Amino acid sequence: MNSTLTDSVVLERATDKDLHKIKSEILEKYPTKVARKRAKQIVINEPGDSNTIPEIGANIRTVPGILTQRGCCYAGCKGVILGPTRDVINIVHGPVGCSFYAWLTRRNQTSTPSDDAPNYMTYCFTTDMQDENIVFGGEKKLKQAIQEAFDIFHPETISVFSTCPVGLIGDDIHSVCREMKEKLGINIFGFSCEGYKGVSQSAGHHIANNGIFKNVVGLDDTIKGGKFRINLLGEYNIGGDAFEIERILDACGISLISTFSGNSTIEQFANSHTADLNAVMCHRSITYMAEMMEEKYGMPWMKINFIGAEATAKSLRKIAQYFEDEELMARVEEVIATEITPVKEEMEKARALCEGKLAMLFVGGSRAHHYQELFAELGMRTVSAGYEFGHRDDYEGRRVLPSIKVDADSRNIEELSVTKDPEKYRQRKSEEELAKIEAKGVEFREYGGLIQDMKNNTFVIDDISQYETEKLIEALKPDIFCAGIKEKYVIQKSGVPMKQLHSYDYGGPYAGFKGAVNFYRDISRMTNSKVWSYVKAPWEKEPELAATYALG
Amino acid sequence: MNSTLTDSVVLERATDKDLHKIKSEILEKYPTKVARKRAKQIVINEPGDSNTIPEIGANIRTVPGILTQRGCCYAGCKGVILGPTRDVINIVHGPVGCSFYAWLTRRNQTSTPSDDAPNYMTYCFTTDMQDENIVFGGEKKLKQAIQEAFDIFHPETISVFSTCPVGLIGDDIHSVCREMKEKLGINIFGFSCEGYKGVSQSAGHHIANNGIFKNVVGLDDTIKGGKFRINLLGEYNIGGDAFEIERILDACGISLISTFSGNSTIEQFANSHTADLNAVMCHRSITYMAEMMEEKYGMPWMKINFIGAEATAKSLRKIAQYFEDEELMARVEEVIATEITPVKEEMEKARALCEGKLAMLFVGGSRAHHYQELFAELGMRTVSAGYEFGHRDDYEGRRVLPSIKVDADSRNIEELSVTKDPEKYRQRKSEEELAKIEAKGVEFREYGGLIQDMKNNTFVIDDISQYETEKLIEALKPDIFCAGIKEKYVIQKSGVPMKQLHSYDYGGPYAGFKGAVNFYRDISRMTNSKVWSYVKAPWEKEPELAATYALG
Amino acid sequence: MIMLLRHTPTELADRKALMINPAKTCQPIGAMYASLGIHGCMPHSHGSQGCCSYHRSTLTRHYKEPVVAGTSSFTEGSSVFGGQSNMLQAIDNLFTIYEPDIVSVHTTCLSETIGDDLTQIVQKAHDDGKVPEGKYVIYAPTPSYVGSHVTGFSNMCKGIVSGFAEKTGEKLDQVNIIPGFVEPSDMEEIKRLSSEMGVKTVLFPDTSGILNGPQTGKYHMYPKGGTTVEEMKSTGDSMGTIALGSFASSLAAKFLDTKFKVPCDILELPIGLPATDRFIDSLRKIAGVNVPESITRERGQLVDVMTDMQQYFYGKKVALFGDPDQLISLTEFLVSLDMIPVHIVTGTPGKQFAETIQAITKDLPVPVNVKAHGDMFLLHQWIKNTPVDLLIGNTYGKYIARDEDIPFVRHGFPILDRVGHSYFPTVGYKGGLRLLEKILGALLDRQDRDAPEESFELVM
Amino acid sequence: MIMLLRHTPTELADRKALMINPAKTCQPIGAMYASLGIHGCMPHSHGSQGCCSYHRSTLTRHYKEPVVAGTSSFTEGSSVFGGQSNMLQAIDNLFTIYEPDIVSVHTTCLSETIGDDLTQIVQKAHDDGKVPEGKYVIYAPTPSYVGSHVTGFSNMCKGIVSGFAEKTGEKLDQVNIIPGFVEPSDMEEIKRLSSEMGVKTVLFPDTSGILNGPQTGKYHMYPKGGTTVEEMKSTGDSMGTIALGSFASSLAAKFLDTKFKVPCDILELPIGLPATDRFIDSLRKIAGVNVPESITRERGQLVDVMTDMQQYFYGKKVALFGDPDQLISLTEFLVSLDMIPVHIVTGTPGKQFAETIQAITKDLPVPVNVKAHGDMFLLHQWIKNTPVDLLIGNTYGKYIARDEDIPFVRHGFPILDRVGHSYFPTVGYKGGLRLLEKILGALLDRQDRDAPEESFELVM
Repeated sequence: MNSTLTDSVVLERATDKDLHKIKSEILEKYPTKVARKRAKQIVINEPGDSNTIPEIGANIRTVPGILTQRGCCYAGCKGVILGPTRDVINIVHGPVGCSFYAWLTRRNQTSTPSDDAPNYMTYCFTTDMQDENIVFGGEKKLKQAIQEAFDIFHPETISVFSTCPVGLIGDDIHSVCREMKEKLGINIFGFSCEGYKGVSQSAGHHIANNGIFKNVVGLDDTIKGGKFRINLLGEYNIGGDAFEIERILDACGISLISTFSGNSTIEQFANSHTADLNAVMCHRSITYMAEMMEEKYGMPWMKINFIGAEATAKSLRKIAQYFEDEELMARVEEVIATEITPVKEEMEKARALCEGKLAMLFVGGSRAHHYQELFAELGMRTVSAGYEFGHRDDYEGRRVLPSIKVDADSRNIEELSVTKDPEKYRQRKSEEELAKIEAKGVEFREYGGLIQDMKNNTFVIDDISQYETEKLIEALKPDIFCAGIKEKYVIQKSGVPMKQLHSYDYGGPYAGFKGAVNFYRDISRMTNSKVWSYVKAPWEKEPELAATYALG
Repeated sequence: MNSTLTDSVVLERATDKDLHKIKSEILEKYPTKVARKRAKQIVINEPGDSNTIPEIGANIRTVPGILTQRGCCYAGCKGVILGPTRDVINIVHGPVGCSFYAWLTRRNQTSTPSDDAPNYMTYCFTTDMQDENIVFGGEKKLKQAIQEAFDIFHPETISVFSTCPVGLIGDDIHSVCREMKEKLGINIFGFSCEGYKGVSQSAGHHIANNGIFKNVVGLDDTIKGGKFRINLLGEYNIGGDAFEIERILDACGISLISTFSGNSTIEQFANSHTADLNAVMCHRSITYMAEMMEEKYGMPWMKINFIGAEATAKSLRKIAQYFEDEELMARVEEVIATEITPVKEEMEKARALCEGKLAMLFVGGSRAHHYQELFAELGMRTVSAGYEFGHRDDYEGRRVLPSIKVDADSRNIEELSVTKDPEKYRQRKSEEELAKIEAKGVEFREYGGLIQDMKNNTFVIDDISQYETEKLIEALKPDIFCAGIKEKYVIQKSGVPMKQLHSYDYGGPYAGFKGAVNFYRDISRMTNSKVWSYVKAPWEKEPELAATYALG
Repeated sequence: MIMLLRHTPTELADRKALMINPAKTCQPIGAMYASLGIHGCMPHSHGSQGCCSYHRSTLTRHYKEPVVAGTSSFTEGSSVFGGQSNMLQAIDNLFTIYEPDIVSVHTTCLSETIGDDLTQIVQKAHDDGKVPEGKYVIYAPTPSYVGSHVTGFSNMCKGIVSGFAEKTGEKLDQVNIIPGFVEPSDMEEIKRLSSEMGVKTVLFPDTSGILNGPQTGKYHMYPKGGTTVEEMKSTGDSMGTIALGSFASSLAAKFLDTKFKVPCDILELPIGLPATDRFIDSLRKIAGVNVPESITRERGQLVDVMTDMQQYFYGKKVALFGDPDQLISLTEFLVSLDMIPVHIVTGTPGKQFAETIQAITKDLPVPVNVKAHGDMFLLHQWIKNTPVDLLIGNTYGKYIARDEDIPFVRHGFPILDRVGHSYFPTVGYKGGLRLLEKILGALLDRQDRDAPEESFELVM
Repeated sequence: MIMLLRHTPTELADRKALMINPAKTCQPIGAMYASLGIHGCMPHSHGSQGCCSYHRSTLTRHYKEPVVAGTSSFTEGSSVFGGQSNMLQAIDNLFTIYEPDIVSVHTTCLSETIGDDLTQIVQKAHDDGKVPEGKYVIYAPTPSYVGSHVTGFSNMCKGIVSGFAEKTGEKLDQVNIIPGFVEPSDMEEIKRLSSEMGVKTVLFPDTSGILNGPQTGKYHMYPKGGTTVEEMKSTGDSMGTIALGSFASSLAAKFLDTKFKVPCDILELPIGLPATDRFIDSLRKIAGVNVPESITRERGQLVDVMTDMQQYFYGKKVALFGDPDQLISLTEFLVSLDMIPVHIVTGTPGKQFAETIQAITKDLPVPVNVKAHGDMFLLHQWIKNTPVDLLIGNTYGKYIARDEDIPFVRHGFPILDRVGHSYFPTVGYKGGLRLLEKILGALLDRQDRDAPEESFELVM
């Protein structure tokens, strides 16, 4: 990602604090082995030549008891990837909790065309395994549950998710799914996404991608949409982000064949291989899909980013360049021109209130990177950032991929071996054509890392712990901190406004042009609110007593 | 009124308590002069021949400091009579309070045909007199207020009410009204209903009747409605009573030309002299109007009562008999037959829960009488009753009128001298015709008193005081007490359910057939509710301590 | 939907004489309310019966509790010849029949216009032996054509101290608190806060326990509760007075200052964070005590909700009407929440009201409409011209709220259609939390109601 | 309006395997909540990271407060070889980095399925010197496939007493109270009531001050509040235990009875009048004290509103879902208000639930649907078949309330979209008043909304 920020001020330091000192103070408290491990995951972007990208420890096991913010494989699979798709009944096979906690808690929005159209996202389905199911196995119950779901709802698709104990007791959900698929004549498939797999949600993304690719993508060859047909990958429609992006694409005359996965349907996934480009937002969670689709169906993918007004404009241009169509390019420029003016106005207003303030972002697998765009647009400095479930390529850039050693935790996640589909493969652009477009500055199969886009003398920290968060706040005193719900009130109790970048604190959208405006307003509200001035009581500010008299 | 109750069980005693003893105990506490006065207002219906109707002190001054529930002349005029009429702007000339307290607090309902139709009942208009208006006079301000009301609302009618200080400082509201009427070309008139006039609200009713009769009735000679055309007098549409009566009359094919005054309009009042019969509900407040209309326009009046299912049926029959029309009589019988069955069913259900319980009613100028019908239908015994602002005829029957001496307080209220209208008088029925109808048991220009309809050994008390209320409850322990909002919680704190018969506790309607059902249900709910069983705490019921141990 | 206030035009017109939909009522009801806050006291309305009846009805509807009071039952005769004989008779009857410790008389526009002299009549009652030994008659002039119900409350507060306060010469370790025209629950909360601070107080009047009393199956005309005669007498010996709300409470406080040299601190009603801070800080300073941890914690809870929920408050436009002391503190609270109170009306006259509100709102990004001696008709017109996200006021506001489809939080006097106000305070930090809960509830209920399928939120 | 739960059919169908829209969640979150009620305690989830993350998130969304807890971060390896090494490492890290006084471990379905033996692992942690001097590790087995979050809370309560309680032989003048799975505000109110009764109590767990803490500008991982080690140790010497809510609290109470001969009284949660009466009466009898006037007065206030507002409650049909202890008391309260709870669902299994509800509702005029181990899908279907006037339950109820257009009162766990529950109790008489205010508000708001012009009421 080439941000507006890095373009202009690569060498500027984000803070004058001695980060080395802070880092050693932080590590001091840890037991030796922990300190050694964490040292690799806490990276200081050094002043000097920005081409030296430091290596970071990432996508490795969390230290037990360190107070991580990470979730599990199931959360990544069911919560993130399958959650936002409305026309599938997702049955969570396991005890009740896993299904309950993922029930409407990720803020994916979905908009059905009518009251007849299926939307199961408001429902929570589980086999609610009881002890006898653990002892005697749960396959029978799962089968029965699928039958009941079918009888009541008559869905076109049912998917099943394994939770921790299911893997241990050996229920074969895949054979149950196959059997029921046969019996009921609808698409039924499962995900072995037990919570203990991998080291974070990230494992679940991979498993989800594999499952959708194997069981859904390619089922419907109908050609839909207009001349410029793309999929949007890794956009989960938090707070309506996808709606805003859809609005913009629509204005540009670009047809969205499918979104993986936000305001999405299984129907779209099935048809997605007919698109001509995969535009990837959250590369962390979904590049698997882009790669497999390119391999099997022949469509290229490129990294885009709709977070930030400039980034949005740039992404639109990239898409237009891919299609090499003058009319489209003109249309895109027109849209940008129309949209950008009011955005800039709001940006200036907010910037006047925000400039120079400090931000920290510790969240997700791409958000901590993307949102720096918006802060930069506000003139705010990101002094620390990191991912909850990022990999080294998310920090260091995709170019680092070959040098990453695959460890045991990752090796356990199935890698599909994908080959050209004999019938459906269609090469959209030859390598020569792609090279020609790349020569104009558009990259394919590529994304930059967070580290290279950050200023010097900043912290980049992977899988940050509660303790490190506290120390960092103490040391760097940010004006705003971005993370998730678990961190929200911990941060705010320290007197620092905290912005959730998973749920947007139930605001948003923040993507696209209108989203940028929302973000500017929210951040300037949060960093300039009166309420923080009331934290100290008058008697704490001025504790002396001018006692008129003392009572007995 | 010939109630179902009196028909059957005239001589039954309502209670076995020695009411004479109770009465003297009550009077004991009073200063001698007060005791003497109150003794006349507390009457015991003696066992024995019910034809001896005892005389009662009524419509006489309240003893200062005795804690009366009575209101004032203004309340009777503005609150009761003019309040429920929606198409007039009622400007209260005086300090803010009088207008404020009468703002939507009487529960008259009104239903406009459309959003274009005028409804000023939700508004409160006052000249909000300030001290300078008291010192220098308020006529100018009143004039200006009328002008402003006209400019903003363009009403067809404006009326003005004098409050206490206005009378004292000598503002001539009537000349102001005349002047503005001339100037603005709409109907504008005033009421000199200062609060200190008369001894209760009753004075205000009289003043209101006079004003409406003089300034409105007879202004519109258009003949509207069908063959059987009546006015309903003294029905204020509390809780929708009038709607239910309208529904029943409509079912019978009887046209309601106007109601004085509930769901009413000035327009209807103006046209009311064209009806052929005045049916009087609350004789206390409105018989003035019936008499004047008979005198001037030639239409007879009869007392009717729509409180109670039997009373409703009887009243419909009386109206039908007046019109001497077979078809109407048949229609009325048909309606009664259809309506009465479900009512009887509900009555039986409620009666099973209520029979034998004791009621007390101290309210209004006719309600304490009317509602005994409903209690009788439930098999409940009314052990005490009385009015807040009744006159002797309301207790003893209209026949007593000639023997009532007019005292100073009543003499101050103008008596209009009414004569036949040379053009508009039309004798609806000759005296012979009326006599013929009367021979069938229908009385005209007549109503019975409360005393004759009550059982023996009951209390009839006029203008009951707070103290007497408390003593009565203590002595007779009623199962339900009916009065107004001021008494509501005083009674309930004694553990006795209290039913408001002004506001119906925001329930109702209670009139007509459906109203009777509502009443049965409400009373059986109130007298059988679980909540009263919780008044005493367990430790009050069983205060012994089985102390496991005592704490230091 | 049919409009309930369909005749209210958007166009503003200057009115000089006609008040429409008042945001105030008259003095005597305030005096009656204050009198009910004295233990063993029978309020008495010196005027015609209607006044007393109306005041009792309105207070009863607001508190859902017994409200008894005497009336002089003026007739046309008394209005001509003066009300002395009625009042003497009333005093006699009240003491004989109802045996109060105190009869507390207030006047009405009627007796004031006649010119009845209460001092003289009360003296005559004493002279004639109508006031039993050890019993009291206190009084206050409350002409309905001056001020509002708040003024009446204020005048009766002065009536209380001028009727009872004494100076023995020995200073007592106690602080007088005049709570203002607030709910019984508020008075109780002010006592709780003071006691938590370790400060001995005399709070008067005190309607807690009287107008939010228990159901016991037995009616008590004079329930437990109310300021006692001894307490009221002792106010002249107190170390100081805190008057909460200058409209309702400063008169009595200044009387104690002038007559007995009891110094007073006149504060805003402790509604919302900033005003409660000042109240606590004033108590701390006057009494020379430290603020206990427990109160600092309550405060912190309020600040916590303010910071956590800021996004829902921020920038929301509010219209409010009611009594001046309440509105001043409420407005300040709303501003502290980053809300924008745009239309503010009190019916009570007094030019310092607008000045105070203007000072509080001076940094807001939009012009603020404010009026003392205004009415709800004007407020409604303002709202039609500049719509709001929230309306705060007494029950009469529901008509505007319905017509204009505005979320509505009931606050002030009278509240005739809901319960809660007499049991749960809005003063103090806990009261602030209650207000925030109610405001948030109103705003979020609306968001839920209007949310399309795709943005109906589970978490907020 | 587009339906949010459009696929829910009216026709009931028997389900044996599929739970749809659960009215419960799993044990560990209840255990984590209970652990947070111990002063200086770090909860620890022995399982994979997701459990801990989900529990922290849900608790945080409900309380809008920091909720921290450790996790053993199981990987595929730990799942094969057992979680001992992860847990030992976690204990070491937690004590070293976060310095709690106590680490409170609960299991998950994962570690339970593997068969990890907490007793043995904790012993090993002690043996290996991972538990610093004067620090504690307590634990409870909380397999997610048994019971519900309530069971988890119950198991951790037992974990607390089995981890701490001692018997010195010297009886203490104090009563143990186990408050059940209720709000911090409820726990505070139970303490206030006990203290008002003059009874010294040890309440455990006690999340007040922890999950409704102040904003002070400084984050405290271990805030003031929570039951202390000394208090928990002393529970074995108490004179008795009152367990509030048999589902959540009886296990620990019976443990104290069996092991230390501390007799226990197992009561319903003191929600509503009858249940609060029994709680107060039990306290009175166990402690041999008189009920003070102040509490009788609070009680009387509640009865007063019940009698005054009876007409609005009477005969109203209610559907409710939530936790069994809450539902039992709520149902009894509704019945005492002459309301008709017609559909009652808890997700927590236990056959005594339906029996208890049936006993409470046996005199109602209509048949009552009740189910333990049921779900909200069933509740919704019942409502479609027999509509109700009011829905009471946690935030998830808003989807049903919106689709079926039913007034909705939020109560129970979790409440994710409103504030107030953690600050204002629903237990005790004051809690009853709060519930009445909320229920009435919901019913009357609806009446106001639906009233045609002619019957829009000013006074209610």
